[in-house]
Amino acid sequence: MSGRADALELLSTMLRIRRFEERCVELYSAGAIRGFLHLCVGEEAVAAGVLSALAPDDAVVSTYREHGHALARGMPMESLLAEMFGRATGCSRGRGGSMHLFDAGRRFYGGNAIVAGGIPVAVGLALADRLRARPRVTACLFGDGAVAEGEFHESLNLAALWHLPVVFCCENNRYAMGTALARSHAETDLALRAGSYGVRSWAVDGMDAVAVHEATALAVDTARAGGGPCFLELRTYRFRAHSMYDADRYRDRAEIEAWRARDPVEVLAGSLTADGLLDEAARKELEEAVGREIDEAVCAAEAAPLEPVEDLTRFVTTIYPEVGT
Amino acid sequence: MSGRADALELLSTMLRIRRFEERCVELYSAGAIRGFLHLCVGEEAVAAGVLSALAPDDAVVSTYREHGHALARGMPMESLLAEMFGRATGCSRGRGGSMHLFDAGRRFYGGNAIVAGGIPVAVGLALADRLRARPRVTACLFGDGAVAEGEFHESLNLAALWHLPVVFCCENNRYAMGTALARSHAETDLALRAGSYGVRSWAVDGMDAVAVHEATALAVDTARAGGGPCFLELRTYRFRAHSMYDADRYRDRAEIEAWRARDPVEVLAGSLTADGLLDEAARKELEEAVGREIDEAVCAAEAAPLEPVEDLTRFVTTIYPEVGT
Amino acid sequence: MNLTAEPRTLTFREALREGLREALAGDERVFLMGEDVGRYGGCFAVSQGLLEEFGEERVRDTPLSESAFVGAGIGAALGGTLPIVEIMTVNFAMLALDQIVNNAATLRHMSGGQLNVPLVVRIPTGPGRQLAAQHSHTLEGWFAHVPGLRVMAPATLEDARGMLAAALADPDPVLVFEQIGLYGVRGELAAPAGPVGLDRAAVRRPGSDVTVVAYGGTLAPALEAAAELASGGVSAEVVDLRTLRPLDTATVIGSVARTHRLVVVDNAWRTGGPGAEVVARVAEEALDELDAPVERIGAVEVPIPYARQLEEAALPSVGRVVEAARRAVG
Amino acid sequence: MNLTAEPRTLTFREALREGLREALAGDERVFLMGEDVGRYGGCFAVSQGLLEEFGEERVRDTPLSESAFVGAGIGAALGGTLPIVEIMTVNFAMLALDQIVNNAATLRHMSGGQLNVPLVVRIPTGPGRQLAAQHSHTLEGWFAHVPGLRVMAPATLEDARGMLAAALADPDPVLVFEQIGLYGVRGELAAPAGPVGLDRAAVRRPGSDVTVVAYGGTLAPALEAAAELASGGVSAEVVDLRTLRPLDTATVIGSVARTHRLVVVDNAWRTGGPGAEVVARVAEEALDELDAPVERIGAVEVPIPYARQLEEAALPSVGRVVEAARRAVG
Ligand SMILES: Cc1ncc(C[n+]2csc(CCOP(=O)(O)OP(=O)(O)O)c2C)c(N)n1
Ligand SMILES: Cc1ncc(C[n+]2csc(CCOP(=O)(O)OP(=O)(O)O)c2C)c(N)n1
Ligand SMILES: [Mg+2]
Ligand SMILES: [Mg+2]
Repeated sequence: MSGRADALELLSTMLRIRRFEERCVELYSAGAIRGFLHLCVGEEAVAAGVLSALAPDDAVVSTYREHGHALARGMPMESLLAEMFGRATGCSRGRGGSMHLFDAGRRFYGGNAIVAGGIPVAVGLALADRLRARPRVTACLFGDGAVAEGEFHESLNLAALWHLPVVFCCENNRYAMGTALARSHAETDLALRAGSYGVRSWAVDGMDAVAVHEATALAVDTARAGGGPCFLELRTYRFRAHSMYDADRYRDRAEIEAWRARDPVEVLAGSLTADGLLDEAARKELEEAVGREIDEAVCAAEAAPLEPVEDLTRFVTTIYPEVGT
Repeated sequence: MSGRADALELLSTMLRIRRFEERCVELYSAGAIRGFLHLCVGEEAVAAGVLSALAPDDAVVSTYREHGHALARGMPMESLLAEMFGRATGCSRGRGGSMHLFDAGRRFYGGNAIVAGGIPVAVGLALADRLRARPRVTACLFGDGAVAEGEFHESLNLAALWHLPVVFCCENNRYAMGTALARSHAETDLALRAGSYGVRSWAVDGMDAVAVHEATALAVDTARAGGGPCFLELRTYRFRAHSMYDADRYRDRAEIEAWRARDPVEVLAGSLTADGLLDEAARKELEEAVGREIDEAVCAAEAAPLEPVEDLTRFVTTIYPEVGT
Repeated sequence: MNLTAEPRTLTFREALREGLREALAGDERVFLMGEDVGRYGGCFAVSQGLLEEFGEERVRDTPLSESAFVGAGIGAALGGTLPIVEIMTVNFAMLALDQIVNNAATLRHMSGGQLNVPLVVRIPTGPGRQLAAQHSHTLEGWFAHVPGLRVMAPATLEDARGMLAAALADPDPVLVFEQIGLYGVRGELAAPAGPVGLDRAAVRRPGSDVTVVAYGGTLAPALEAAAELASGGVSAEVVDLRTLRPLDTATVIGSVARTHRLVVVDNAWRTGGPGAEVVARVAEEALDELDAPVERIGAVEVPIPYARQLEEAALPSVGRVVEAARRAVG
Repeated sequence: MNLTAEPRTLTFREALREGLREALAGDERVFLMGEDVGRYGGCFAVSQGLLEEFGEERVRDTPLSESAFVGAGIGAALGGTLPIVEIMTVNFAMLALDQIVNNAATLRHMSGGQLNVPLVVRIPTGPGRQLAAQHSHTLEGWFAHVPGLRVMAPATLEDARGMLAAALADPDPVLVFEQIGLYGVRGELAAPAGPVGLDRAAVRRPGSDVTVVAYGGTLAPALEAAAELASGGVSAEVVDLRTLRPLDTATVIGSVARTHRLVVVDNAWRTGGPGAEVVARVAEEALDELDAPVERIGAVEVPIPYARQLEEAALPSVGRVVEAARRAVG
């Protein structure tokens, strides 16, 4: 990852995510998106860097803050928006909403709204690969808050014990809702903590998409080659509140500003510009393409039919409607 | 702990436990004790060493393998036996049995049959002491198997984060039922694992009662003085099967024999003898005293009335029988 | 204490906060702990301002570790304090269920009466906000199954204000299920606002043709349905259970003995939901009073979907209660 | 395959083991995982010998981490294998409840039908062995509350032998509650022993005066009670539910329509136990068929105590079923 194309690709992915999230804010305010909405503005380098390091048949398990992961995995914007609008063309046919994006074809296994709840599932996906002797890797994304949950511990131990090809990707944005890292963890060096399971661990600048990509590629290669699970602590920051409900009273303005100065989109754009690989015109073109993509997706999603109420009880179980409950 | 009296006291405690457990086997075979029975034969140095290092108003949280802890805490043999016989004089009035010995007066908070289930409770007991500004310590005993559970992780983190006076005492007997340590844990150095929470940790020869006592005393002092939680890995072995139901097919005879050669009772007795502090007559006297104590306890427990069936619904809640369910 | 002489207007959230503040101010053994109850002010702003007022020792933010901090609440209760533990929402309560069922509910009994666990667990709950399957659970019925627990579900301002004091006065563990949808509801609170009794269900609206049993989040739709039914000439009596364990069967049966028809409304999936127990008790103890098949309204048997049109179709509604009552009246 | 031509004598445990062996032998995607299922041979010796036969990859001992290995089962099912996960006993199932309810039960729905979780979870259960409060739970009713799950409770050799194949054939998650008390029961198994249908409850003994509904651990006492009742001139029909979700209401109501009297027996605490649902369905759908108040027999509402005399008094018994049936018959 040093060629122009790849770094530009990362920039493009980040920009698509950034603008998408910004549009979601508007759509939420307009009442078109509802429920909980957790945005990843500020964390785009993680999404772009991690997902770009995976092969198409690797698996991804994510959280409720997963728009960026879904987009970086290649899910069409329209399928996300239609989902949040409750349409039949939504990736989860309107049943999941923002927190539960799925794409079986792209092996994107959600979208989990229980903190740490996806981690054991990721271990199981990797176990299946091992049992079926498939050289695939599972990337599992979760937050710093999740590291305090029992399921994190049980899963790290299990994956390490069984030497399973999981790449644990901790998006350490320093807060779990309103609770700062140091108020959640006795040991705030999360890579160190993970390392104590005998798992190879790296702390990575999560505002640097190229660094994230490179670290993830190394971890993925390690896991795929039979080196067992790896852990990446991706140090990042969310520029916005936890969710649309959050008044964000627990963070210093100065702290937010300091991190904003390291905006991953601008950092990469800046370095590409400095290297002569991006100029104003190209940037403008990129922005316009992203804007068009979003506009078209919004239109298409708005035009799609609502998921019909008659289908309410579809997709519960396969067999039991025979008898009914 | 180097005077004759204290070491002899440890020996006496261990012998009381050993002979008590042996009697329990007989009583179980005779059908007088029922349910699950987990014995601690081989692990007496842990019970004697840990409990002797606590002050009377410190608290203890234990497991289903807790006869030794209860006895070392000073609970009368009769109250244990009566409990296992289902008598009104049983420490838990027949409701708990072998796995749920309680003694509120001695701050012995059970007897918990859910692996790791007592660990958060111990953290809470310590929290109460902190909130009430009482210089007390809580000792929490659990097995090596428990370390894999999520509750262990959550509790270690919480205690360390809040700097609470808990002494975590891991009885590492190398097996969780039939599962050997290395098949449970990616990192088998449990003291190291615990240390990763920023908790002071020591690995201790759990077959040496004096060493256990001294390490525990140090940990208790540390915790009491405000040094936060401590973790002791007490390396021991159970000479008998996991429970009375266990056919013990998963361990090498040679391994068992090697550990039996380090019988904690005989190790301490031997060293006392070598130092001229114990002779054959004294040992015999000790054995006889213990035998008498057990005989008397069995007689008293057998003579006690059964807990009456009419009292079945006592001790459920205080208030709600008013309305009834 | 806050025994004002005049009725006041406030929200359900404020009533709960008053109860919390009074508890913290009135007894230094009381403390509050849970995820984001402090700095953040509580996920639903119920505990807003309490950290500033009572300090970090008594208003404790916890890491994300439901099992550990609920278990720590149990231990702290054993240790002579009076913990109020908040589980952010019921959806995460499953992670602490083992502690609640195997420790909180059993310790008094297993210790032969030596111990007791004066713990209060506050659990915000309630579907209907388009949060999808994992965040729309209604599980109070599970807890109401367990001897050793008391399970409360305030639906009025008075109960919101007063139940906490009653819960804290109970030497045994009490779970308080707070309806998230009610937090913003404003109303008048009669003075004085002391503790409230917990033992009895309450007839919130008297009627003679059909009994509608509800609680917590379904009381308001039940009352609305009753109003609608009245305009159609059907007189519905609405019973608010208030406490799910112990269940006040007598009040329910008293009402059914007057109306001879029963509709039970809760937000849980019908199969095995709390409504089943209400129906079962009436079928056991007052079968002869029933002049029509009983009706249960609950959620459709599907993981609650996100999309508004699907979610609405999945959950109980005023319309469904009205229809059921009309069917019952025949 | 093991389709012998002659009926054979074997234990419930052996029948289960045959089912497991056949599943492992018949499909390489199948594997078994749980605490001590391998070296130890299974806590109750059900999986004895399978490690030796199928090797460590397919018979996997797990660390003590119920949430992780059940969740891993879910992931492995998503990943194209057919995991059979054993939770050592139901008492530890609460630690995995979040995974079962929030992942296994919801993924098909939340993904709009893209995913499915072909997971089987075996859960030994049943009180009555003097194991005290924490080890005597009966919780299948909780799982039966949850859409997306199928909940089975074999009570006969045939079902023990055949239910697993049916469960594995189901593309959605299935929980199989195995009665520990039945493991040692020996009986005759008719040949051929293929998979069994799961959709229907079974009338295990026909009768005309009273319907006794039971399943799993209460089928045997129900049948004993029926025999005792017969000698007193009361003809009891015994219905074995077999599957708790989906519940075969039709068979229960069909029986009640013949007998007009209903007794439901399970091992759970009465309040909110599975029996409540059976009663509620009859009260909704067949109230007019009932000629006497329904009777529920469950555990007394107390954490199950250790002492034999207390435990016996706390649990359902043949005598209590007989009395209830006599009351119902009047
Ligand atoms: C088990 C559980 N507990 C609590 C919550 C409520 N909650 C949702 S997100 C969140 C914070 C999670 O923080 P972190 O893991 O750092 O992820 P981030 O939101 O920062 O991306 C909390 C407490 C939840 N969803 N699940
Ligand atoms: C949560 C839970 N899972 C499983 C069990 C069943 N079980 C009882 S003891 C035990 C082994 C525990 O091993 P360890 O913690 O090392 O303690 P030891 O028995 O060796 O003293 C198991 C699996 C249980 N009681 N609780
Ligand atoms: Mg975070
Ligand atoms: Mg052990």
